[in-house]
Amino acid sequence: MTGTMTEAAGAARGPAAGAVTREMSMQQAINAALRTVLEQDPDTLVFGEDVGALGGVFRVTDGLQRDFGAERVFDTPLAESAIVGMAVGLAMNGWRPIPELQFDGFAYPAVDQIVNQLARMHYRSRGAAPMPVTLRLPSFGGIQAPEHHGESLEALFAHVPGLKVCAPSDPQDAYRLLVQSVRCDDPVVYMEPKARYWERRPVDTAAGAGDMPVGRSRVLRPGRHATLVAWGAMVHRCLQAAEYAAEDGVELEVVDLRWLKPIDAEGLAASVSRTRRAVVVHEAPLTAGLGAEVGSLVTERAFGALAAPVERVAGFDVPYPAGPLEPQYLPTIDRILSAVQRTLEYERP
Amino acid sequence: MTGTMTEAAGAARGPAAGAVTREMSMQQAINAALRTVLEQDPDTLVFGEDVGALGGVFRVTDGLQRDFGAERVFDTPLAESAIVGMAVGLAMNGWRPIPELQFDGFAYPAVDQIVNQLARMHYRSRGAAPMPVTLRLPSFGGIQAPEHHGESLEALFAHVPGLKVCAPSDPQDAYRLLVQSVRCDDPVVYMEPKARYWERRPVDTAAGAGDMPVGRSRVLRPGRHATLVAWGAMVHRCLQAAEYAAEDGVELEVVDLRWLKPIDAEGLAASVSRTRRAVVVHEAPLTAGLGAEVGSLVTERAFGALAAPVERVAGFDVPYPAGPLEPQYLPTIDRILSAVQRTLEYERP
Amino acid sequence: MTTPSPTPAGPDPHPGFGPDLARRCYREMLTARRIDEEAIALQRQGVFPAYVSLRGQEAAQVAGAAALDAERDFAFPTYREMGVALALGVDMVGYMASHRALWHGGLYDPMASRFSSLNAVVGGPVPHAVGWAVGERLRGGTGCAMAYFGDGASSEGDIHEAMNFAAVYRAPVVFFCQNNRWALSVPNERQVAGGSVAARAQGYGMPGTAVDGNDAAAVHRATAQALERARAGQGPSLIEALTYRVEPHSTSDDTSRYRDAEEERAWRDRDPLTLLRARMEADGSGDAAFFEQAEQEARKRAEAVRDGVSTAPEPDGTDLFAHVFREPTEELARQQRVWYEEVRP
Amino acid sequence: MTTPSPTPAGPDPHPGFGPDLARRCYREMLTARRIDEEAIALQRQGVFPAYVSLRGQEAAQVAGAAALDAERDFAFPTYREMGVALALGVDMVGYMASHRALWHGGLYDPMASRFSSLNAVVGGPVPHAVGWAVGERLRGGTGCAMAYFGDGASSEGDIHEAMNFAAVYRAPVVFFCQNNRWALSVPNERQVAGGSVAARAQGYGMPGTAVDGNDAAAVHRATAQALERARAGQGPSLIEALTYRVEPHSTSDDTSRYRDAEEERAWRDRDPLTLLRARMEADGSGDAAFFEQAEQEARKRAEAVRDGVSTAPEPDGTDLFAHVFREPTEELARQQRVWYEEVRP
Ligand SMILES: Cc1ncc(C[n+]2csc(CCOP(=O)(O)OP(=O)(O)O)c2C)c(N)n1
Ligand SMILES: Cc1ncc(C[n+]2csc(CCOP(=O)(O)OP(=O)(O)O)c2C)c(N)n1
Ligand SMILES: [Mg+2]
Ligand SMILES: [Mg+2]
Repeated sequence: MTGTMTEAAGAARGPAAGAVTREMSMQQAINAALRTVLEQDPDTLVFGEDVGALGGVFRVTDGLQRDFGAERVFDTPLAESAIVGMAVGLAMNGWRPIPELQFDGFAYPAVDQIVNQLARMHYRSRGAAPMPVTLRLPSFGGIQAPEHHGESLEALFAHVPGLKVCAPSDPQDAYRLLVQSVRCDDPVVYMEPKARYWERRPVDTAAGAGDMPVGRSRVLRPGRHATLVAWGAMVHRCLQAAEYAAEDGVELEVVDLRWLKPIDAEGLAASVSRTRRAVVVHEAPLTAGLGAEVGSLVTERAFGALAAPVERVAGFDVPYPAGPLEPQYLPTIDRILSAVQRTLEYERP
Repeated sequence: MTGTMTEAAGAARGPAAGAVTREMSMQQAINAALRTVLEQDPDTLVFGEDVGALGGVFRVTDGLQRDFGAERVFDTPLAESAIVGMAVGLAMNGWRPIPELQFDGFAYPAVDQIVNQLARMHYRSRGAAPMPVTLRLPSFGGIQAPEHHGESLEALFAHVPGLKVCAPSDPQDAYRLLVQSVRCDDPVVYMEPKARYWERRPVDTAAGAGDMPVGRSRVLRPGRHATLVAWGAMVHRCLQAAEYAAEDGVELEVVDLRWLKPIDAEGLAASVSRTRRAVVVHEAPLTAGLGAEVGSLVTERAFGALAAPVERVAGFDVPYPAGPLEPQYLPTIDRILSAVQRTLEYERP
Repeated sequence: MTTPSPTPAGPDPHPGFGPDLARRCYREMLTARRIDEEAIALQRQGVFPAYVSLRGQEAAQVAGAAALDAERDFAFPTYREMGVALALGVDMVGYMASHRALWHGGLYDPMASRFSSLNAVVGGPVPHAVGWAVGERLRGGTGCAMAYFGDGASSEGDIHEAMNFAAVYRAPVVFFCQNNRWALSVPNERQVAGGSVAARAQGYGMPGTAVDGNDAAAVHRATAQALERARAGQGPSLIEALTYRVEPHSTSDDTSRYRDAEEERAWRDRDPLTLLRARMEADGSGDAAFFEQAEQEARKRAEAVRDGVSTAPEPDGTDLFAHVFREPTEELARQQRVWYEEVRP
Repeated sequence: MTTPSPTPAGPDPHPGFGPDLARRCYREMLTARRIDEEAIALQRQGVFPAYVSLRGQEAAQVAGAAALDAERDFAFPTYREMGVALALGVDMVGYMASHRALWHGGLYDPMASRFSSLNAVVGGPVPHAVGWAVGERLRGGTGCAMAYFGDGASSEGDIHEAMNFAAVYRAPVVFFCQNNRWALSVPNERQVAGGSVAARAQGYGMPGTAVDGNDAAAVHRATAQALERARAGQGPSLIEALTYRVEPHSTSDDTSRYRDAEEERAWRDRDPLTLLRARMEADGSGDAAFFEQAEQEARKRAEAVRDGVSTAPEPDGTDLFAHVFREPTEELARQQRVWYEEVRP
């Protein structure tokens, strides 16, 4: 297999045969993906807090109960552990559950069921009990929300054997990754960047999930001076940073990681082997964040090529703050550019 | 401040003035430390499942209820979330709680109270509500126990802002770190390496907690060819590996990290600046494990000195297995030595 | 759809709720109402990013909390207990600061106020109340903990664990459920199996009472009894105050998607302030002058809170780092330097 | 200390428990007893690292599970339901393999056996039963889920959440609590507030029954009724089988630290096998020849299980990697290569 990335910026490709391209927000794209799988696979079920009549607090499940019935799309009582536990039992009875936990910070009460049960039932049963569960989790910050509504749990999930984890950064990929996650026979945590729910982009709903295998990253912008690696909402910020850098003649390659487990180590190494420098950017606190894993993978595979240590630009090691401090907590374009500068100026002591 | 480590192997130091040195197992040393804090601080409380009359499943709390009364040392019903939640409330009423969760894998049901409450209450209250809670967690594997009794949650905890995390590797340090954790005004997760509970070593119970600040690592064996970094039970395994390597003339430095948050980045960098090579060893699964953080810290601070990428030897990305497979899952001496060899033979491509 | 039950008639069933208490409750309920209205306005003006209204729950909150002893008791709120905060004398600008998103937990001092920081994890603070109460008994104190939660929260595992712990330890806790019939878009019928939160109490061997949560006197009496019991060492109890969330869940919510406007109207007609005022007019504990004065005071206070919270300074970026630990770490100091050099506005 | 209540006298209160069923239950209870004894012996010999005995709970397990329909129902066990496994026809060597630590979940096929993999998280599998049951109703099936848990587990939040979900959805689940009076070292008095797990059911609007868990007929009847109800679409119910853990929690436990030997002896005298045998001798459903034959069969079966599990091959290291994912990843394949090159024995 080759670890190189197969897709340049999605927008740059022409529409595929049979393409149905519409302009939509990520929240609509996720809704469309749920419609696709509810239509195509009678075993799929959508449930969670307020996903029914309300259509979810972000309207991601808008109209699904109306269109697919209250048996396929239903509200649960307010208890996250039971939501995931129920998904495990449903999977054992042949269903393909797509539970939602309302917000990142409310996944914590479900961690036992996620780690000790969902992620392990297939292993524990020696393959007898598949767990094709897609756990949707509105994630990350940037919307000035109350406490527990702006957190990034990817490092926790990526560390759990038996889980797969992904996070889209734009509507097209949100559609594709969700269809792919639901079709995957393993449990997938699908992390939705809330801050990107609303921006509209063209989405080809005929785009197959199969054209990019699980675990593949994307180069959204090619460049030769350094590689920026990000996922979720930070991808957009990295693209902005790359714009600024370009004004100064610095060509940054931007990699959208997409799959946070498995991570596209070969793809990252290939990019960094060309650019010789890398900056990984995430919202979660720095220490023991997924940036450490990305940095380690890159360093292990491209040490000889690296001209400087991989830089990490991350949230600070503080609880996710309220409104006015949020922009000072999240990685800023300035911080990204400072890191780029440090890596460009690095001289081996 | 200097980041250098202040202590060579504890056993090599002479007894301090007023020393009360006895041979004891780590489980006895922890019991002794609990006695010390129960005696010296009337606000301390010890509670958890079966810690009272039974004295804990590992007898770590043996005799404490008898000697300090059922008000200071008491059993709880079987509910981990409430155990931690109760600790938060007790701290808000001026107590210094020392709850135990019976096993690593049963910390998951308490993760919400640990992350969303215990770790944040001080922050949320802008410092009004201190959380001097020491959460004791029998941890790590190596004892051929049932499922959920052999896991390593340090990466999860180290990622949580507001928590401190430590893990001793021998009886003396178990005593010292526990007294230090209890006296710390911040919440500390104290991870006990079950596999090391029984080996007896001399312990000086007059050793102050103050002689090594929170966050300091220890060089247990000096060496010049490469640095091995580990914590908990893997420290012992690294010391064994270093013995073998020494037979081949390879001098490995062994660093016991001790504090998993904050991590002694300066201390690590100082060691690696001398040895130019590092291997980090842990039991937890590789991906997004704390080894990634250790590797990143070392690489960021000592990139110029590094002759090879930091090697990681970790558990595989699989659920912690049952008995006969446990020795094949945990990092073996062979794997550690292979990694050492790789780092010694590394040539920049 | 649920409709309110009729106001009880006949002789006054709440003899303990005297004129002074009625007046105090009315004043504070009205103040809570006016602050609530100001808050909704502030959200519309963009000063608050969002707001959760307590409208309709003023009796459940104020009259219940009026039974607390602010010297020795301690309340553990969710995100909707503004009326409790008011009754306990919490600095209301500091409280409202949370809704302006100045600081998640609010800017008041929870320890001095004996009112824990606002808590957004549904069910999360309830075990804290139990721990606090266990600690209170251990030190021989006579305080009680009051644990607030909603009908939706009653589904969370933490509520069960906390009630079981409290009853096992006979801890002085009052579990105070405001059943406002809705948990965001989910009604009691699909949330609370069996239909009654109060009925859960029996399973733990503790008393459980459902009261008309819009009847200030009934709420006060039930709470006072539960506190008395707890203080006497007889252990915890559970009160279910039956009320209604007449506003949307929060200012971001749209109730037309899931509930009947008729139901809302019916409950608006059972406004706890109207009910209390009618009662006070009937028994003479409030005359026109009192109500007029209460209105003026409430408005004045609400405007002061509005002005205070609107003009409160934004927290400084150093606050990001200041409260993480009591014993700071070098790594956090290093990160603060990064913030200072690369982020500070 | 708790003492057993006396055996009920008077006319047979369980007419549905006929001779065939009694004989089947007796045979399986005895077989479970003999396998249990072999297992304790295997632990003493060092073949099992540890073992959790079901001794004293054979009636609760076998007679309850005998009411299940192995074609359409599904059981969700903890780590102590060996008698249930036996009654459902699970491959007992595969079951016991878990105690030899060959594979945590056992080596039997949980889907084919309709008996989920052994689960060591107290309370953890109970929500699975609810999900399974909700799924069964959604597809129009008539199967029921049986959720096993202990008195200690009743304190966990998951139990509450699961019961509430089941009752809200009217899911066909039977919550089957074996209250063996002890959760490791903690007795009911300090575990189950209110003293009755069955009493919790009412709070969810579902039936809750406490039965003498050492009386096979009583257990069977209660379970059959609950299943009938669930199958008829009337929703979940809760059974509390009052029994006793006569052995230590596990072979690593030491009961002398926390309970009275007298209590253990009293309960040993209420042995469910002795009780059932007496009943069968009285009503003529078992004669000396039957009991003799049952004993021989049980021994033979137990020895076969013992031999099978003792000689079962250890799992291969490749099993470490084989079952993590259905759709394997390159990274795991890479790690397997590391294992192959550096670890493989
Ligand atoms: C653990 C958790 N899960 C989900 C949420 C999201 N959420 C916030 S309020 C709410 C409904 C709460 O209903 P209820 O307990 O009845 O309180 P009310 O809002 O009616 O006062 C939900 C689902 C949350 N805050 N915490
Ligand atoms: C979530 C969780 N916490 C703690 C434990 C450790 N533990 C194993 S069994 C047990 C006691 C269980 O008691 P009970 O539910 O009454 O079942 P029994 O052992 O009596 O059958 C404990 C505390 C566990 N397995 N799971
Ligand atoms: Mg509500
Ligand atoms: Mg028990």
